[in-house]
Amino acid sequence: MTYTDITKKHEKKKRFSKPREKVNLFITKIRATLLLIFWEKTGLKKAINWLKIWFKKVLDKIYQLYLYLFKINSFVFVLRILTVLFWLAAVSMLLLDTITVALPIYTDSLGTDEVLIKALLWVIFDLLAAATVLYVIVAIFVEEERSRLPTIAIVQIFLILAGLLLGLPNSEDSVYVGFALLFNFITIVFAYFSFVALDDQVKSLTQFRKSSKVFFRNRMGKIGLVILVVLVTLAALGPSITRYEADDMDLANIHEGPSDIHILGTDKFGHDTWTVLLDSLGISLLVGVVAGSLCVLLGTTIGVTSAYIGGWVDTILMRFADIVLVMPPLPLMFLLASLPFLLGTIHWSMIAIIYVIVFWPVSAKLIRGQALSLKQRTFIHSAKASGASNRYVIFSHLLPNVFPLMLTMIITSMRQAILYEAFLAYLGLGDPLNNSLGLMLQAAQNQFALASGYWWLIFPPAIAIALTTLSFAFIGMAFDEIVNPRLRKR
Amino acid sequence: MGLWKYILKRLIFALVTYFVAVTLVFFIYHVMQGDPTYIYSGNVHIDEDIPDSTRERWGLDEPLWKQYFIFLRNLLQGDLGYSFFKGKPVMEVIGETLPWTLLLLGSAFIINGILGILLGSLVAWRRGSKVDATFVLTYNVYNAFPLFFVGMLFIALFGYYFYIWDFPIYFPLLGAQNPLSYRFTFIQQVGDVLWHLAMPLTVLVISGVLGWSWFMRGNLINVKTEDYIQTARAKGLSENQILFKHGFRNALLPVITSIGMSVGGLIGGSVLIESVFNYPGTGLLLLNALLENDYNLVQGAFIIIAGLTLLGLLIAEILYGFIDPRVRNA
Amino acid sequence: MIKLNRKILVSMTIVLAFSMMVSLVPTSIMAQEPIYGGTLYTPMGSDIDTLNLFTQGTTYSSYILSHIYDSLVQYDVDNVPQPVICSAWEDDVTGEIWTFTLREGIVWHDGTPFTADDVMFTWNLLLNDDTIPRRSWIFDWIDGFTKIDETHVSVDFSYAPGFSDVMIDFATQWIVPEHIWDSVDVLTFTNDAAIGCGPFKLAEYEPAQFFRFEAHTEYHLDGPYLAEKVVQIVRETEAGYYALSTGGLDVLGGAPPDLVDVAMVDPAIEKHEWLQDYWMYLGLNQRIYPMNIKEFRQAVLYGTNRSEIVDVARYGRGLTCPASCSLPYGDYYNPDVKEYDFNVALANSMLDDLGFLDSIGDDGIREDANGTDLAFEIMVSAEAQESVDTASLVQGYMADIGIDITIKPVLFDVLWHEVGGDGSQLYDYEWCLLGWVGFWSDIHPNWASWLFNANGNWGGDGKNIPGWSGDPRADVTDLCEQIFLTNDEDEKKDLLNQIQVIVAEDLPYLPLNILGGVTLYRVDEFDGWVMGSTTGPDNWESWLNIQLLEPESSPGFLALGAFLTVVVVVGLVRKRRR
Amino acid sequence: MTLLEIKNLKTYYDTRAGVVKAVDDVSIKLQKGEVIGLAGESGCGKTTTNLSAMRMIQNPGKIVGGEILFDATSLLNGQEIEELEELQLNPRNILNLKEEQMRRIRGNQISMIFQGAMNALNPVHRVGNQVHEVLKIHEPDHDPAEGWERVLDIFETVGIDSSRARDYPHQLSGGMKQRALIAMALISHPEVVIADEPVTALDVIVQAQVLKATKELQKTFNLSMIMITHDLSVISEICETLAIMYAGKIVEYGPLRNVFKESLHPYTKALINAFPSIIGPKKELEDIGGAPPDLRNPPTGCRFHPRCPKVMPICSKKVPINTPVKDGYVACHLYQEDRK
Repeated sequence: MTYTDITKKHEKKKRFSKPREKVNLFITKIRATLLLIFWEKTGLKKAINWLKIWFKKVLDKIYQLYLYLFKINSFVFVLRILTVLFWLAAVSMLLLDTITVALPIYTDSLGTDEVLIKALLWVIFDLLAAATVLYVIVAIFVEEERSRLPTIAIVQIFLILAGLLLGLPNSEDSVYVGFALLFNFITIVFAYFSFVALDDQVKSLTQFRKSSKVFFRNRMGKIGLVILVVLVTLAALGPSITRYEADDMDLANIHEGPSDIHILGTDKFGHDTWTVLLDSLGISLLVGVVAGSLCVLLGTTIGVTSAYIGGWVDTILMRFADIVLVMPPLPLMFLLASLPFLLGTIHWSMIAIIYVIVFWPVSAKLIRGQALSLKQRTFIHSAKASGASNRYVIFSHLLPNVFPLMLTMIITSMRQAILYEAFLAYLGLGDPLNNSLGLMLQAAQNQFALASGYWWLIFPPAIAIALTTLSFAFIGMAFDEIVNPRLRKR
Repeated sequence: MGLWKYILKRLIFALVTYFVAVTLVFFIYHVMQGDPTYIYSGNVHIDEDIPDSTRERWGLDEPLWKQYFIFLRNLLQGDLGYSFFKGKPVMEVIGETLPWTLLLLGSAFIINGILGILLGSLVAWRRGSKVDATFVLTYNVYNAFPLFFVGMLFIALFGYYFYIWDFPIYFPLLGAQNPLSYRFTFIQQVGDVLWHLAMPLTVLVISGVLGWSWFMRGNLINVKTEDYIQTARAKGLSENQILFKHGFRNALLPVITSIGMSVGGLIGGSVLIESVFNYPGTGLLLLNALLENDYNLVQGAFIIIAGLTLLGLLIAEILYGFIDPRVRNA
Repeated sequence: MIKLNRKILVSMTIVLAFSMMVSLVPTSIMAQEPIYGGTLYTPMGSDIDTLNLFTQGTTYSSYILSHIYDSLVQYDVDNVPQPVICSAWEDDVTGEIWTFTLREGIVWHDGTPFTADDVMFTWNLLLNDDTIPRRSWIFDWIDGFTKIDETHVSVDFSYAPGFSDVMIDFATQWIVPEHIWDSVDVLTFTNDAAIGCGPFKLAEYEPAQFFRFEAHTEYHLDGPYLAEKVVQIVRETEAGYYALSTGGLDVLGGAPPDLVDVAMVDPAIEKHEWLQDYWMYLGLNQRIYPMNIKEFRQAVLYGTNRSEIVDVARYGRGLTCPASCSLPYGDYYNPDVKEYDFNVALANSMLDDLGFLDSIGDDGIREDANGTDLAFEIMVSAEAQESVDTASLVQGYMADIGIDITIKPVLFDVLWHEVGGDGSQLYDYEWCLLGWVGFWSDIHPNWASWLFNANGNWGGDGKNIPGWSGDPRADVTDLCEQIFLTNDEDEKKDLLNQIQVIVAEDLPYLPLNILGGVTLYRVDEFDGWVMGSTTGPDNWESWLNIQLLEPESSPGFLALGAFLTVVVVVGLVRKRRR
Repeated sequence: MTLLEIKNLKTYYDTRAGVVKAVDDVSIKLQKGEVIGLAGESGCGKTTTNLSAMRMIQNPGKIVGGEILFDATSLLNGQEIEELEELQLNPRNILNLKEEQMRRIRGNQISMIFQGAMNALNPVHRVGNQVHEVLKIHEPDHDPAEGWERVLDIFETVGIDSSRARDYPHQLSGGMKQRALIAMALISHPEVVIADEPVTALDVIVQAQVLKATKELQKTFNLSMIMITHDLSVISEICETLAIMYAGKIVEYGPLRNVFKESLHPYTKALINAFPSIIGPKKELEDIGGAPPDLRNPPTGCRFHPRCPKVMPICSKKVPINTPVKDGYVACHLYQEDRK
């Protein structure tokens, strides 16, 4: 803006007011000069303008949000609220982890440099992950960022997993990060629809209606989601809604049936089954979520790389996948689980890692197939033709399109991981320190629950496993219908 | 001939895969800190020098690559090494258990295949009906429970409580044979083996049949929307003719590819089932060998099991070549 | 479908009624004459490794082989040696030459008569081939054997061994037939068709399923009265329990108390409780400060509620183990050693006295003289749930006396390697939870030597898991050597008493509990079970003694079935004719 | 002679989101030897009309009204006709036939050439066998060897080398597959052939070849055809009569030349303007603007009125009736008023 512009502006104003005298004009000119000096040159105006624009934008967003929340049906409303709530929960878990666990380890660290560095990395990863989660919450309201959700979500999961794996030496503490991961995952499912929904504000509602209705019209998908949310909430609230700690022993009441004191009875240590169940549920869900998402993430990375690069890289990767694929999974898993160098200590995360080693080829092959067919599509060609870099094509075109399939696979994978954890625990290769549903079943078996009639030891964990896997299966089926329209009932 | 070339290609690929898998297993087992002679060291009354002499005797002092070539040479001669724990060649130990596993797996495999495909076609063709809804629910609920838990329930219910409740029929609890079956006639012996097979097989087969039909159902639903089904309808074919002449074979193609994979899963299931039902198969042997640190036996059992899986895969691929003309020229 | 002829119906009813009457009449009231016949079903937890008695290494194999093979002498349920193949033994004045008189009329399972040459063959084999894993240490101290005549053999020791040494380590060696073993490579022979002279012949072996034995009808002692014995391999005790209640097994061990209570409702099932020569200990690595302080170890033991460990982690089976690491019964037990009754106050004050106070921070964890927290990692075998349970109980007790414990469950292999049990000399652990099995502290005076002697194998510096050192250890080693040199039982006892006092005071191991067992057995079919304080009903003596309560009848239902078939066939034929 | 007459056909899809009126009150008359072109944007109900004519509408679609008259009585035996007459149903209305009776007509008297030759052939059967299958169904008693000869014949006729009959679909080129489909439709000498965008997926050269072949065949066999396409150039090549559909209704119907040269309905004009003409004078291409309506709640009155350049107040209120013009009709208020 120049001097003349300002004066002109004032002159324009004049036209609408009474005619002014020359003095006034002079004063105006002086004011304009001053303004130019103090207002424009100092950048104050720029700042205020910027603030103004932002304020306007925020108002606009709030208005849009309002429109959006109340115009779209109530179900989406609940969905949005849940998304934000879960993400906030995830962020607070991460921050909690940083503040109460990772930071103290770093600051109090009397140990080796290794521990120090690990703790520091842990803090960094936690904070980074928290930052991305916050970023996503902001991104919900910022239009340009929406299309990047898949990328952001993947980065997020990677960061949280990194934090989790680094936190392993202090396994009990890093449960926070695990829960953050769990919440995060659920919210991605929610957000997948929410984002489409937000886009619909701009376009028509068709796309959103399509996916979300396909999902929610499916009664099973709805039931699955409800069960899962209930289970996760129970697991997360675990210790605070029970009267006992998981390792509390009520030695006066051993092998008692359900009663007022112990609503699901006790085992041979007087552990309260209900408490142990909630505790186990958490670990089992964590194994499922960590193993499932890690497995599919690895599979996606390899699959997309393989499909995108092609040539001998593709051949080698896929031949290797084939080799892993022909090994029978369960025997291979306990082969790996029994390798002492890998498992000085058996920890549930190790089981997750073994699961990933054994099952990545499944997702890699599927994702590769999808990516290959996408690669042939015109929009990839046109993006390339218009000079997009490989990175851009992969992150902006390939990944978002692979994303729904990925989600389906993650869900299937999680379901399978929970079952495999139970298998390994049953065969005596589980994590003996952390309660898991599989371990509970194995312990029940050790206490001859079926023969002695201690049904409360064996049925709750079995039903819990069933409910968990069932909910994953239902959600997976609903997602399947989105990915594969031919499965839909018309 | 495209077909023969295809089969040859598959065969070579299977062999290469097997070779790599075997090599992997060998090295996994030889870089770990385990030493086969450990199995003697838990014993108070054994002389100190024994592990050394054993080590010498079985060439465990040789460098790893040399051991590897010895291993390969022996493998080509069908020799999987020597089980230190059992004091017998690994081949012989596995040979004792393999028939039972083959019996369990083989019958499960055949029943799964036939029943699964039929049931899958039925429910897919009656999509949306009550049969279909029941099927979807049954599939999901049954497979939501861990297999071993179902096995435990079966044992408790059909083996024990049925007896307690004075039911006319209850199933045997242990092993694959009655210890006194030597007194029986041949027919009775066969009956005895089948009677012992019934419960483990049922648990395995229910899950297998449901899984296969689930897969078949999905494929058939996909195929049903293909254009050539429409074409067939326009030709005037009846729904049943369409199903069997056009839908079935196309839906079967992916199912056949998954046969190989399903063998792997089946073996995993059979390990659990063998363990729950005390069934004397190779899976149980592998598990016990792992717990007893009988490394050569573990290696051998795994090589055999992986071989079975690969064989299943190979058969599936060859079958695929026969059914789908497209792969022959691809 | 089939109309039964009235005549047939009537005759059938008569036959049925008659057969029922017959079956109701008790055939005999426990006659003097033993009743022969019957099949005994016993369980076994896992398959055996091999039937080669010289290379086998598991208790399962020993159990199976003990059906087939006999030794000169067998320890009975009261741990008294009883003659089996031999009828008598005697030593000369020097105590170096022992002569055994063999029974006559012993026959191998394949019909070949048993001779003194078989005994000589077995002994010489063990004497000359020192690569045999199952070779007893005592063969290193033997000069030679002499066959005096067909019924007398003697052995010439290079020193005068104690009675228990000869009996346990020498005379209980199984004797193998020369005509089978002289032509085979002892180390690789699989011995699939094992021929022995024991009470049972191996009739059938189905791997991972069962063993079937037939009675050795020409057995040289009384019995066995059984016709057959089946050893069923039962991996899951739960399945075993089902089998026991449905009559598929006659004996079952390893059931927890509640299941025992459930089972005892059945009048056909009885229980027997016994103890094992197997004790668990807390190994504190004494190579590391502060575990090398005696008072610290004592405080830890005082602070551990060992009876609760027995009650909770071990289902109330077994006993707390004396601090002297010996079984609290038998000839060599010294009851007058220091006892460590659970006493948190004492443990706390002992730690206070040591100067281990919670001075830094108020976290409830004591610090040692260097200001380091008393925080230790306890390594435990992940495979054994009871061990993990025990460790978590210990964790709780230690928290009460200001010691922070983390549990590190690892595979047994790794554990054994890390603590140096396999001779790795790593000793890379702080605390560990392990057990010792089979030192025979109730019957063998050398038990202490095996366990504590610094020059020996298990107590020696090659393994020495807890890293025990110092004067007490030297003293104990001296005492052990003395036991070895003396032949006077009283003196041995006295020396062992001294050792136990020292051990209980210095605590190389912190013994927790002795394992025990409960065995359920059926009493509706067999009678004459023999069992003792350390054995359940499924033992060698029982096998020879038990007999059927009433004679076996040919299965009536078969006859009935045949009869019915005839009726049906006749009926059908007649119908067709009409 | 009228071979096939579709009268006031109504086919609705009953979806959860509402009833989709895919075909609403459509009438077509097909004479012997006539080729009718059916044109319109995608999703306007062309395919549904023809699937209805073959009674191949899948769930949740349903023919809710109208008649489809086709003389199939030669395929019915006397008893069946009597049964229909007893029920006072017109045996010529194929909507009254049972499914089993209908199957005798499909592929035999009315056959269909599908779009997307890529997928319309079953990949696991030989092409010849798939063609032969039609004969096997409709002439169960025929001699297989003779039938196979006929298959080879028809292959030669449609322009495929008869040696390719033993090939699998993936071994044929796109054009050949389309020809094979045509062969499949023609082998039983049907009276009516419905071609559903037969050349859409092919490249221009092959398109021309296939069209030429189709035209020749039509001439040789004196076929009556209904040709569905959204490509007007295809229609101009082969058809004599043209029907323009919009949103489930026929908006203009008449001889090809009339509709092309003197199109009356604004939609037809727009549609023709949206097509470039290679031979004709260069002209500005016009975009119709807007999108086809949602058929669950179509616009009131004339369904084209929201996009119509010549919209009048009445258009949104009253459904235009078919106004007869030269040899055809048009459904537009513009011309109704003129007549008044």
